[in-house]
Amino acid sequence: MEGGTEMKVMTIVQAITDAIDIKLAEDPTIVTFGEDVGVEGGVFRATEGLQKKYGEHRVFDSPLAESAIVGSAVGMAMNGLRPIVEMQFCGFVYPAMNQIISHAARIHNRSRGRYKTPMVIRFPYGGGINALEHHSESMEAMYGHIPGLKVVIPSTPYDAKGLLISAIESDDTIIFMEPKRIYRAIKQEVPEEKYSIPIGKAKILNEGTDITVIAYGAMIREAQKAVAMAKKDGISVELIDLRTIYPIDKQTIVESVKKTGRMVVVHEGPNTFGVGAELTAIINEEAFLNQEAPVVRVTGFDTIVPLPRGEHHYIISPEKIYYGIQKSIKF
Amino acid sequence: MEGGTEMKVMTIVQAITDAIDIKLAEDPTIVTFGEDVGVEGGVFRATEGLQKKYGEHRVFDSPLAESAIVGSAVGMAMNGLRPIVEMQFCGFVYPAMNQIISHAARIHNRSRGRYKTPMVIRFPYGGGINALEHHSESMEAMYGHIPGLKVVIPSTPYDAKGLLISAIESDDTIIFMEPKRIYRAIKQEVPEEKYSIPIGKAKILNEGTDITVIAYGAMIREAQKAVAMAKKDGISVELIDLRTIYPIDKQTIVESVKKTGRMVVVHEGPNTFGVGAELTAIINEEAFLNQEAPVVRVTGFDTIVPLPRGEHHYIISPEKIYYGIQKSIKF
Amino acid sequence: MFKEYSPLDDKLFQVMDNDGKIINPDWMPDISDERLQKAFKDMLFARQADLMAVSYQRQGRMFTYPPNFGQEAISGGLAQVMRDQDWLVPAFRELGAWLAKGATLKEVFLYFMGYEDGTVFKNAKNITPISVPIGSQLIHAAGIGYAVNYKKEDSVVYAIIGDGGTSIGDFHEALNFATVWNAPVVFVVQNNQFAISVPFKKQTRSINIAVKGIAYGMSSIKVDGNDLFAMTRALREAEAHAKSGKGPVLIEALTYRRGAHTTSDDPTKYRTKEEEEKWSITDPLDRLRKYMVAQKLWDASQEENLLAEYKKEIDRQFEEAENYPAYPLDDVFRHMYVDITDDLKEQKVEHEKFLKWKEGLK
Amino acid sequence: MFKEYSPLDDKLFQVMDNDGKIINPDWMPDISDERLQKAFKDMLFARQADLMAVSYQRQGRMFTYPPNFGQEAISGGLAQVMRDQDWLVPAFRELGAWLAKGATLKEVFLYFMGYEDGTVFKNAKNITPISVPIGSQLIHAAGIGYAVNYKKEDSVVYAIIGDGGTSIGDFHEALNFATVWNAPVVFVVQNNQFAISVPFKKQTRSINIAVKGIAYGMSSIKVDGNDLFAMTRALREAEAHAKSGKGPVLIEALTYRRGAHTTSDDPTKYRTKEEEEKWSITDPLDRLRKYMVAQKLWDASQEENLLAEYKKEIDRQFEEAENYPAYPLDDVFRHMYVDITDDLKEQKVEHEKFLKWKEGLK
Ligand SMILES: Cc1ncc(C[n+]2csc(CCOP(=O)(O)OP(=O)(O)O)c2C)c(N)n1
Ligand SMILES: Cc1ncc(C[n+]2csc(CCOP(=O)(O)OP(=O)(O)O)c2C)c(N)n1
Ligand SMILES: [Mg+2]
Ligand SMILES: [Mg+2]
Repeated sequence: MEGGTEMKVMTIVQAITDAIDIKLAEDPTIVTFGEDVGVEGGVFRATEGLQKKYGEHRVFDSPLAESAIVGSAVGMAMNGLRPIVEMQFCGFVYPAMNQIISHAARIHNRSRGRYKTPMVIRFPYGGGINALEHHSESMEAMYGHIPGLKVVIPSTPYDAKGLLISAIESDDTIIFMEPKRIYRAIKQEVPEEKYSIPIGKAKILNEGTDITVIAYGAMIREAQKAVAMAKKDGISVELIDLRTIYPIDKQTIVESVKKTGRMVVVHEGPNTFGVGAELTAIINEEAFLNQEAPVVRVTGFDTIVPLPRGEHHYIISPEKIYYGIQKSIKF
Repeated sequence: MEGGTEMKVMTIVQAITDAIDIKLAEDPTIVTFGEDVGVEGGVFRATEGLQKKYGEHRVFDSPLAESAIVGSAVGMAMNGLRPIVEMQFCGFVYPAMNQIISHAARIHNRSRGRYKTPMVIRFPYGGGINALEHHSESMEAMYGHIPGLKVVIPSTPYDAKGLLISAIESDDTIIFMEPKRIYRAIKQEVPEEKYSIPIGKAKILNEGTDITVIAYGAMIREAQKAVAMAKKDGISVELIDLRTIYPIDKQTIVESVKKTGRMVVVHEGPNTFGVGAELTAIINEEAFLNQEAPVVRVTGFDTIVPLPRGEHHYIISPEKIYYGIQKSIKF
Repeated sequence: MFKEYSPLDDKLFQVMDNDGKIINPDWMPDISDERLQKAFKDMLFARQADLMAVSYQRQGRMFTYPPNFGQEAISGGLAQVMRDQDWLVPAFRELGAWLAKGATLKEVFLYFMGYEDGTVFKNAKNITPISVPIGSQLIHAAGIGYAVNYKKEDSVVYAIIGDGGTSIGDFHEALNFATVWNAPVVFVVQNNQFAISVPFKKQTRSINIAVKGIAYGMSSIKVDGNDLFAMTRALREAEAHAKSGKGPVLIEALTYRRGAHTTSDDPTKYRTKEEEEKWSITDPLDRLRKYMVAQKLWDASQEENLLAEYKKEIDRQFEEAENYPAYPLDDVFRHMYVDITDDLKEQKVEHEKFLKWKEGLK
Repeated sequence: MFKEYSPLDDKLFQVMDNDGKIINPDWMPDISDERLQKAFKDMLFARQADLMAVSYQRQGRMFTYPPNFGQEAISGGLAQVMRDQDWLVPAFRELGAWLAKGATLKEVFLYFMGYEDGTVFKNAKNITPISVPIGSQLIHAAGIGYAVNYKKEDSVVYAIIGDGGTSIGDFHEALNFATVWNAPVVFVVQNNQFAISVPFKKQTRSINIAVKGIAYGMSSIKVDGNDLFAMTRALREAEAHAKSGKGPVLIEALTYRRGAHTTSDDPTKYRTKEEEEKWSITDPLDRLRKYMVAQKLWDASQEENLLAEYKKEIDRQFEEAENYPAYPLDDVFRHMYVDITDDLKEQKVEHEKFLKWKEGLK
């Protein structure tokens, strides 16, 4: 950002509130709703204070019905609004799948561009918060596989604000997945004013020469620890925050792997048919001759995320990422 | 099959009816239902004649509600039945996603094995029949990514019968996807008696030495044409029918690619996060040093399947598969 | 009216009987003679187009088509109330309503010939595309209605669904959201007694569909959907209700799908000729014709000439549709996003490379 | 009873008033003194366990817990009707019902401490695991009920849901399937007036929840859910109805969630102390105690001793749960399938390799 901009220390969840706040103030066609979004300000407080500020017509509670929340947003969008809807958890989006796949992702194509669906479907995802069943899922690959959607995941307060503003301003349907494990764990100076970060662009967090590590969301923090471990052992890691799951920023990734020759992908969701598979395919297609080792996937198991007492088995530790790095280096 | 077995010429859809018929006759805990499944015998006639034979309690129409069809099957399974449910098209499964992901795939794990869900969710998938929107989808990768499901796709009448019998006899929840484009296009001699084909095993349809082509469902027929084209040009293709999308038969695939050094994956569904990506990742992990060229993905676009007049752009021709083979060979 | 015809009593709101006699003059809607003549002609045209669509399909000139035969008075009623600023949120069996809203027959043909272009309805204001996933469009109607209130527009949203569609969760959620939001939506259930092969009595044990409104505190009524006057009057009352801020209305329009579900369906598998004949007596066009002839508003002897004219026009539009330009490759990609992705651009380029290569093969 | 208390009149079925006086003796259920004493004790125990669960959680000894405080008479009523062969299909706020069905408190604690083992309820017959996705379990109940009919079993299925849950599509589909199938299911809606922070009046415009049964032709009734006698009687009538092949029943049990939604919720954000106090007068245990003391069936002075005993027992079970063995890695994998996949076996082996390597790091 330019010098002179006022900065404020924010958590990810505050950055999200701030992005929605700025856009609500600026654009009267924006509304936001979902279960507990109004009076309560969301179960994670992502819309805290917004109903008071903008009124019940713009920030409101809906009945408990995910299909109707997404589907009515589609209708609102067709009639000129720009809705932001909250699903309470990644594991509770499924009742809305038909509206997401069959309509939110398709109305623009079906109507050959006559109708747009400028809407954001945002929800917390991922494990590590000692939650009940269905509260720890990471289904980004599923959304990435659905034609017509774009899927965004921030990993810092700065990115959360900039990416969410882009998502809200996008005329496409955006799935915006928020790493709830680090909703409040990271604090960062974030510009108070409006700014945006382009959707579809990854970010190199750490330049390196020996190996590329790709992660996103809550896994960035774990990957950074692994990078530090590797550094101690003299391994120079290029760490990339994917930021957008679809469309994937192939260029940044491929260039990096062309340089390093090695890649580790880290994600919380299930391994098979996961994001790691697609990234491997991209590297295989675009940087095959540069690959010095197979891509290593450090991912969730093909299992349900266990309840809290078993979750440590599932969750990805910095050590496990470093193990993946070693595996690649030693190949 | 052993000699002496009575054989009958069947289409895929007849083989499916036959499998259900045999199991209904044999096991009184089996029921089958869904929209138009009873009197009508299904819109594709997969349950034709079965209501007359087994009565309305075992073969019946349900109200129009996919979530309830799948969810009530989960309940029936918990109370000792073995339901087979039909979803009318792959594009109409979405209202049932929550019941599939949150329950059918999970009850066994959630109850630590106390309850099983021995049920089959079967539906036609794929394009090429000049259908309306939502009638041409291929979402196998999405189901494969969901922990707790197994996903099976037959490509011939023989396999359809043997795999469906295995699916019905399995104590797990099976997603059984039927290539409707070739429901009636292929006729084959099929044993009249009961037999089963193991879930999770791919089949080598054609041995070859230069390149491995992996396909399934309706794409097998197209791939076979491509294999013939390649043969003319002196390329020896090993053609593998994947048969099961999850769990993937890694062994057969990896062994083949270790031999041929090259792989082309063919599927109708969207490319990104599709089955091709996972197969590439497997090869990259398990046969990296044998890979002589990047894996080539010959797949659907990341688009909605166009309406009939545009579908020829989308659909995969033998030529396109052969183009993929060439691309790999010439790498 | 919603009090007089409480769905709890399972009374059917009718104005005209099967012989075209006005049996309920108190509720006769006010329609001018010209308007009525136009309504009849439009229904006649829609029926003719529908019959011809089925025969085009039989000739292999169209892929699949869902007949409207016997259900024309529902669309006919909608035509009486829909204004430009009102929304029509259809399913897929609303030929007359599409045309009334400004869609062209050519577009409808294009759609069922396999072009997305056919569901853009580009000259029709405020109409959503044909919606195939059963029930899902009703929720859009609730959202559109929310936006109507939000923007303080003077619009009513007409959302259409079939009897089978009342079983799916989205029906419930849509009606609930619409009432909670006081959205100006008129839900019209075309109860044509079948969901493909499944008869209405297998869908639900409720005494009728209109009573389902009670679950949402919604005003609702069961109407003879083959009676243009009853449909018109009920829709007008519903319109007034919705516009006055009293919230949505549910109209069950009782009718009968005289044709097949679609051209790929064979109803003889699941219903009897007797049943079909029984219902043919209630045919909406026949009834209206009887009324109009009796009122000297219609001269049945002219009908043949008119039909000949219609046939020509329908053929003309069909042929125009048949001569529609080929579906360009670009159309597969370009509408997927407002802001198209590099991924899609690459996939298109790669496909074009293949096409070039394929050319070389020959 | 379903006629006398038609939900259309929005009459609340009560037997006992807030002072423990029987105001509706005609409908007083037949319960022996011993049974009643046991019922009261069980409710007392459940409440004590519930309060202690909240405090264990505050001490950081449990992850999250959904309080039942104020809703005990609903589970108490279920305890009067559920037999071994009957099914209980719960959501997640049915402590008393779980215990009545044969679950142990230790198991419940285990679940909310983060062990799937806690929802196996291995000594409870015919109980489904705790179900978190709102509304989805009701459909299982319909399916279980279908199987009951199919196998000609003598079982009733009791399915539980909250007021918020009545908004989701699965509620609608479940009630519809159950009636169409004539399944012996008793649906009990715990209308505790809140779905987390959202008050019931924002969920729907229907006059009450019980009327929603009309949409399915289902017998239904609105019951004072804080009145053990009313709940018991309504459940018995529903049981008889379901068993006699007349199909399912919908019971709206009006109550109030006196505690927080879960231990991570703060109700002061969205409701007033006054409202809470108003509802405290209807507390199900207080009312029952008053009745029993008046009938000389209960000596309130003993209660303290009893509670002390209960506290010990609850602590004991909690400590047992706290000493539960560690969650083995194998448990993450082994229940995923009956027939486990090679893929999962490999993932486990690979993870074990990593663990060994990690050991070596230190
Ligand atoms: C969610 C969903 N499930 C299944 C289908 C397949 N299908 C198309 S039309 C139809 C029956 C619809 O019946 P009804 O709602 O009565 O409308 P009608 O066809 O009679 O106009 C079905 C099951 C679908 N389109 N969408
Ligand atoms: C499908 C779904 N959406 C959202 C949630 C998150 N959630 C958990 S409890 C709850 C409120 C439930 O309210 P109600 O049905 O009244 O039951 P109560 O908690 O009052 O017992 C919500 C929204 C969920 N579990 N499932
Ligand atoms: Mg119908
Ligand atoms: Mg509640």
